[in-house]
Amino acid sequence: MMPVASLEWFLMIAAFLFACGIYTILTRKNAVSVLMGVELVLNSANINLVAFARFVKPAASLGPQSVPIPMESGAAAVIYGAPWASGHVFAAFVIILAAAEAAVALGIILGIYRSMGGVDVDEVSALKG
Amino acid sequence: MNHILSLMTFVPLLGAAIIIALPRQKHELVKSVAACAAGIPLFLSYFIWKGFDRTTAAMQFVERFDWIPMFHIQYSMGIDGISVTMVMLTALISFICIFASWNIEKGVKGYFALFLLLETGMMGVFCAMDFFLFYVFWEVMLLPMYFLIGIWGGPRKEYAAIKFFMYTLVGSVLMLVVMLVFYFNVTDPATHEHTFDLLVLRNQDANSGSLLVNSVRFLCFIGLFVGFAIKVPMFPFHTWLPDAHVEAPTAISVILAGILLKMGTYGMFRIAFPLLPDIANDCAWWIGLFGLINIVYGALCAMAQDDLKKLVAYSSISHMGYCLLGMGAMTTAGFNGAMLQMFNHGTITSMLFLLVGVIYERVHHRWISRFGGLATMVPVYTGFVTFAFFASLGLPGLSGFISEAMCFIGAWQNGTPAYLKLTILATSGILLGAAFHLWALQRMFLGEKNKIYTEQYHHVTEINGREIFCLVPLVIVILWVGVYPGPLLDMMNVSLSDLQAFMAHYKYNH
Amino acid sequence: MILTLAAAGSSWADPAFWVFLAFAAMTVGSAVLVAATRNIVYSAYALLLTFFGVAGLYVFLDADFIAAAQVLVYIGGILVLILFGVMLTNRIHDIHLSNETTHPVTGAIIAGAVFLVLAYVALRTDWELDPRPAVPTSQEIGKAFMGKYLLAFEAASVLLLAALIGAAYLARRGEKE
Amino acid sequence: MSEDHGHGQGHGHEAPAHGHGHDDHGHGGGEHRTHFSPAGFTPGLAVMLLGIVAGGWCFSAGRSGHLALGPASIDLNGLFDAPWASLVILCLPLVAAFVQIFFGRKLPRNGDWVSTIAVGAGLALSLMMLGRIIGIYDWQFERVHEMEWISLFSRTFPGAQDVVTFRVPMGILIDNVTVIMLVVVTLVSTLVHIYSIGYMADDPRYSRFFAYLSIFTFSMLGLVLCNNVFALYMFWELVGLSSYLLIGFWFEKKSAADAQKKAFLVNRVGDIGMFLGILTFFLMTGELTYKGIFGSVANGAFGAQMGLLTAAGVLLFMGAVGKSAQFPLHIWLPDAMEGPTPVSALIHAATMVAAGVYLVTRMYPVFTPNALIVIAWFGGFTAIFAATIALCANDIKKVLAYSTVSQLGYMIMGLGAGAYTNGFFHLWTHAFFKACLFLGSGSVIHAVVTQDMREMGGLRRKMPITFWTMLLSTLAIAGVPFTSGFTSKDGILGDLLFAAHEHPALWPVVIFAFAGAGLTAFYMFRLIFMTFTGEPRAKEKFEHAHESPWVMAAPLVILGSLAILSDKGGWFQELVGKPESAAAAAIAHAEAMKPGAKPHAEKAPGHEGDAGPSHAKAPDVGSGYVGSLPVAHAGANPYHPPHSEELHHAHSAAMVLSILVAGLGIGLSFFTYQKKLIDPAKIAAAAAPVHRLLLNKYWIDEFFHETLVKPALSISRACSRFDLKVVDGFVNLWGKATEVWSWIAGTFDQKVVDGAVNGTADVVMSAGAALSRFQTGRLKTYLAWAVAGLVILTGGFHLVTHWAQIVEHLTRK
Repeated sequence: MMPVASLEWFLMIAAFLFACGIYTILTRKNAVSVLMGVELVLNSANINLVAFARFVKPAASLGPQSVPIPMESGAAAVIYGAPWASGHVFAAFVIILAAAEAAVALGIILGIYRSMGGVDVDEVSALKG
Repeated sequence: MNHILSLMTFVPLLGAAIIIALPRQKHELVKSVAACAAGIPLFLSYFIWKGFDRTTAAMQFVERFDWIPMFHIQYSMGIDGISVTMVMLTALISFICIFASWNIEKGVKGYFALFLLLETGMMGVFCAMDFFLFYVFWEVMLLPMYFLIGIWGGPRKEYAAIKFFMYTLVGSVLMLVVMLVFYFNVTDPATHEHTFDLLVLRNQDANSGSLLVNSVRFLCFIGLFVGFAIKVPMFPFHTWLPDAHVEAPTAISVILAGILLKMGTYGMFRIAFPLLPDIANDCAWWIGLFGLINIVYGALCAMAQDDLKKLVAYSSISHMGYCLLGMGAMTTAGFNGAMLQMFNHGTITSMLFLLVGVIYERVHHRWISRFGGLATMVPVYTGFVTFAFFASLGLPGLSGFISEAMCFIGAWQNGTPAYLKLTILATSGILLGAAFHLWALQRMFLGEKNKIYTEQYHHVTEINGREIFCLVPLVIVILWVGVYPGPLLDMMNVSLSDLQAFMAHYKYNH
Repeated sequence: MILTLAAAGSSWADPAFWVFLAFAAMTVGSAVLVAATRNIVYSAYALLLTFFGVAGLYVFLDADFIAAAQVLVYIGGILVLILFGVMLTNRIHDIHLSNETTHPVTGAIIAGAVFLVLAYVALRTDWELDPRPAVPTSQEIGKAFMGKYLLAFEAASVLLLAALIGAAYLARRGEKE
Repeated sequence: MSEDHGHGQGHGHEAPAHGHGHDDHGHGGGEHRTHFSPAGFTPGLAVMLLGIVAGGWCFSAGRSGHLALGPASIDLNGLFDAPWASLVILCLPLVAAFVQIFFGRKLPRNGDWVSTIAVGAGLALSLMMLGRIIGIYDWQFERVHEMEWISLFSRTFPGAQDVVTFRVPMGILIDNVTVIMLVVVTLVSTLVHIYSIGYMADDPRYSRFFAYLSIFTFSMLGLVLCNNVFALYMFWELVGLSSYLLIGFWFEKKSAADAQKKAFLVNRVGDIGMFLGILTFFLMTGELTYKGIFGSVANGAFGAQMGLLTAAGVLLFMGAVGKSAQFPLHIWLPDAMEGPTPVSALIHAATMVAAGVYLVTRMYPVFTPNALIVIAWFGGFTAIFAATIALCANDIKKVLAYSTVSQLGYMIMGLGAGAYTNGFFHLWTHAFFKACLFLGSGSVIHAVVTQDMREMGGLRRKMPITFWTMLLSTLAIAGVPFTSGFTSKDGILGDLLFAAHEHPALWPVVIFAFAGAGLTAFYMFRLIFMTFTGEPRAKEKFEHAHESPWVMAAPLVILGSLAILSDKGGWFQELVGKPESAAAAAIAHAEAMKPGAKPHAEKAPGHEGDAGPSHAKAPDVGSGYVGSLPVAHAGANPYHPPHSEELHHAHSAAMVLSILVAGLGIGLSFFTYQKKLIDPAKIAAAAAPVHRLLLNKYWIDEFFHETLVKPALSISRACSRFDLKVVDGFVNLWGKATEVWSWIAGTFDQKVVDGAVNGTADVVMSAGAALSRFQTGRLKTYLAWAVAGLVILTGGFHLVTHWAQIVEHLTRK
């Protein structure tokens, strides 16, 4: 059945989320809120990916480039996903990475917190050139 | 005696070499060697006077052997009617100048060595028959002149020396360019190669390539003419002369006026006219016009000068104007007049400068307005100066008049109405010349003694023996040419009439 | 721009559309809250709402697997981590737990500019729409993971492992290096 | 039988009783004044008589044609057939000058006797020649001796036969005119030499004076003897030189120095005109000798250009205007009085100024009728003009100077009007009485040491000889009958009347002539009355005055007697005849060439009249100058033409008129100055402006000074400044330009090229520094710039691709 809202809606929402994320990162002094901003940005990216997977004609088929998987039947059976599936795959990857990234980021933040007593982003400028 | 020209040219060089070897303190020895080195060419010039064949226009005393075969450059020396008087004049004036510079103290060795080098350069220029050799000697002459003015000169000597050097250098650069144009566009009919030999460059059907294009020929002529006009000096290019004369020591300004000014007109006779006769004929009127400007402008400027040497410098500009007028007329009388005027101007102006030197050595200034009433104190000196001034203003019976009159007659014989107008205007030069000479004579010698500058009169002493020794030969020559110019004219007449015929031949067919 | 958006909407009469609008509003509103609130804890909770909103949108996009993953990973995992981060880095006595902002104006400008650019791109490009029927996506995703993106899949697993070890190492207490 | 008084040294062989008046205590170095006592019959008088006898003897020897030297008798024809005699006359003064200049001081009596003897010998020879030509009594007598001086040839094409293009023959022409001029020059010169012995006795540069006199005599003789125009010009200027030297003899005086310069320059102006005339003749005829020019002009060398021939003639006459001080160029003669009086007497009265007249006489054939009229006009106007100025001049020498200018005007006017013989005769007579007047005035000045007539008066008693001789001369110049002046002036006036008969244009000239004669009589007698008669105005000068010594008085006596006797015998008119006019022949040629030429040729003034010779004097063509062959050939005596009535009538009328006018002049002068009936001051006051005009000499000097001298000086200063500023300026500018250019090149090289190298380093450094500011270490800034970059890129890209629509979009609103 036809989706409820057209592609533009989703893209506009994603764009707004992205903007809020950017705003959060730029204006927040606390490292954690920066992290939140990052999460918002990632989410907006995901929306786009999925929205495109859903509405837009996929350019390339997941055809021959994929790796043939040897089946017991001796004949390499080649599994292809649906061409639009790449969008979802990407979204999935983004989610996986977000998780990993959040973990590491918080580790770092805690390290900073412990060493500097605070997590003000501006003070953390040891790498200044 | 077939190497007489080379001898005359290179004996002074040998003398210069000996002088350099002499110890520094022995001034007397240096001077005597210099005197001998300059005396020998004078002695040899007697043989030239004797041996010169006055009936042919061909080159005489010719010496010719290869110098740079690759470029077909030959060391060819020779003289004909045009250059014989100049060679003798150079020998005479140089010999006199050695004695005129007897009381030079600063750097005596350097002075005389450079002086003899200069004489070699001058002699070489007059004897060279090869364009390249002519150019080499032209440059050889230029260098010592720069140092002589630059080191032994007056207060503004550097400025004057550089100005002189720059002017002449520009001229020689132009000449160099034209020389190359001729070298590459003229094929010697005999050897079918390029050549620098003036006699070959002279015959017009040996020309080829760009030399046939009229505009190129015109540019070449302008290049040569300007190069030589700077030396004449002609009106727009003359400003180096007064400075060079004022700053040069006496003997050097005598050489400068006596001989170097003749290089310009000699160059025109020897190179500019024969090599490009048709263009020369076209520009004849212009040469005459510049001659007129020189005469009138020189005389007017002389009238306004307060420095005696500058006055004489401007008067020589006026005299060389007569040469140009005579040459522009393209007639035999005009050519002979111009040539004789060069010789006479040489002797008269040398005498004038020597006399200026005499008073300068005693009083160390040359301001005419500061003098006055010298006649009563130094009558003999006044006699010489009056003689020289009257010779310079062209009094008949002295040489100045003969050449001026012949220049006028030559210009008058030209006959074209345009040239007649020039000549009529040029006669005013006689009056202006008389005016400034007599006025200067009066301000310096006649009237009462100067009231303001009285202390100078203690130093004013009568002219001494050495100076008279320098002046007497000139007086004799001036009187002899004035009264009976026959022998001198016979020497130059054949070649000049041959040149005139050559020019007339190419007057109408390009 | 708004007009095209409205026109794109299939029909205002459809109740589902209104639900969609609600979810959209919730997402947008909470996103603004995350950015604007001064208190970090409030922004954390607003983040929670945003994630839920996004999950809803995924549903509207018939991306069931991703919606599920969103709820599990983002809300369950990442948000919890963030809350821990917030709690650990702010001493209780910081009553005001203020989270000052620096240069709010430049930030707003840049954000606005970005939004405009993205919106502009979104609206002006004519996407090649392909009205596909909505199908359950997990099988396709699984085939894609095992097919074309096998290498990426394995790399992701290695990455997670590394992250795990790193986070643990970073957060250890006690001996100072 | 006319006997001519000649004074001077016998021809060489006599005992050298030199220098008349040589008294016993000779003055060695001439330092102290010599005292000559005029007492009674002194040796001086004896020597004078001896001199006169010697002169007479030379003259008669010349007439008889052989010189009786004891047994041997020399045939005097040789005087003319060979050039040696005339060369001796010419070169003796030159040798004397040479000796004088170099050994003057060492000789006894400072060598004054050397030059005097030289000139005296010249005089003796001239007298012999005079006697000889009177013996021959042929008016066409002529001898030419020539040599090649300069000859240039040109070849039509290289190697061709040479064609002579410019040939200056130098030679001697002796004919009656020459001999007469020789006598005039040598006689006056000798007398002036003797006179100067006394006059210049105490001058420190005594010997130099005689040297200059000798130089002058040499050049004047050369001028008279030469046979070609080129040599004429040369001696012309040499005469100018010697006048320059003599005028400025006392050069300590600034006025003398100015006068000498002025004289030379004004002469030179005239000489330029003459030189152009010579060139024109040379151009058209290719000849320089007189005979050559006359021949080719007669043969139509000028073709149809009669205007050019007239112009050439007038140009030639310019030389005469300059030298003989005619109207515009007369300004130098009054100033020339700065020179010693003997100089004025010799040069500015008798000889040099006569050179102009000699030139017109010699070149008479080439003057076309128009040229002659111009000449007549010049002469006439000068005569009256100078006479008016002389009226109120108070300096005795100035009066005489202006009277000379006026008398020269007479001669020129006479020649111009066709009175060829009488014009030249006036020169002859004028030379003597004007020299006598000048020498007289010299002795007056010598006596009263002032030149201002107002301080003289009553000198008659003190200086009888001077008075009587000057009176005789004044009678002659005034034109009183039985004096030489009368004959010559009356002759001119007669011919003038006759010429005016045919040429109405000449009438004003006639009026000028007669008025001039009257004025001359008036001011000359004014001079006599003011100086000699009446009461002495300056007492102490009068006491001091005394008669001048014999050495000065003797020449006065001789000249005074000549003033009376020199015209007697009519031998002059016999010897000097008007030559055939080459110009008339040229006109005939021109007429013939013109299509449909009228047969009747235009007549030269007084040409057809019997004054001139009736038949042509055949000018031989071209070949005349071969070697030294005599070319003379006897012809009928020209002067006694068949008596035409009009000529006779004109002469008698002229005689009456001239006597009347002279009498009137003398009478008026007598009543104003002697009898003091008319007070000159009152008249002067009445005609104040005219008086002032005459006193200031018509302001001509000032006029020339303002219009010529001052502008010339200012132009020359302007030229010199122009030369320094502009031409030099340009060169220095060029020098400066190269200097600046080299500085620019230097700095450019240093700054830019080096700069480029250092520059890159600096740029990188500064860029680095600038960029480092970006790495604030803060994440936010990195993100912000990244996003900003995104926005700018997409915005820029969009702008570029949709530029047209945007513009259109914007403009549409």
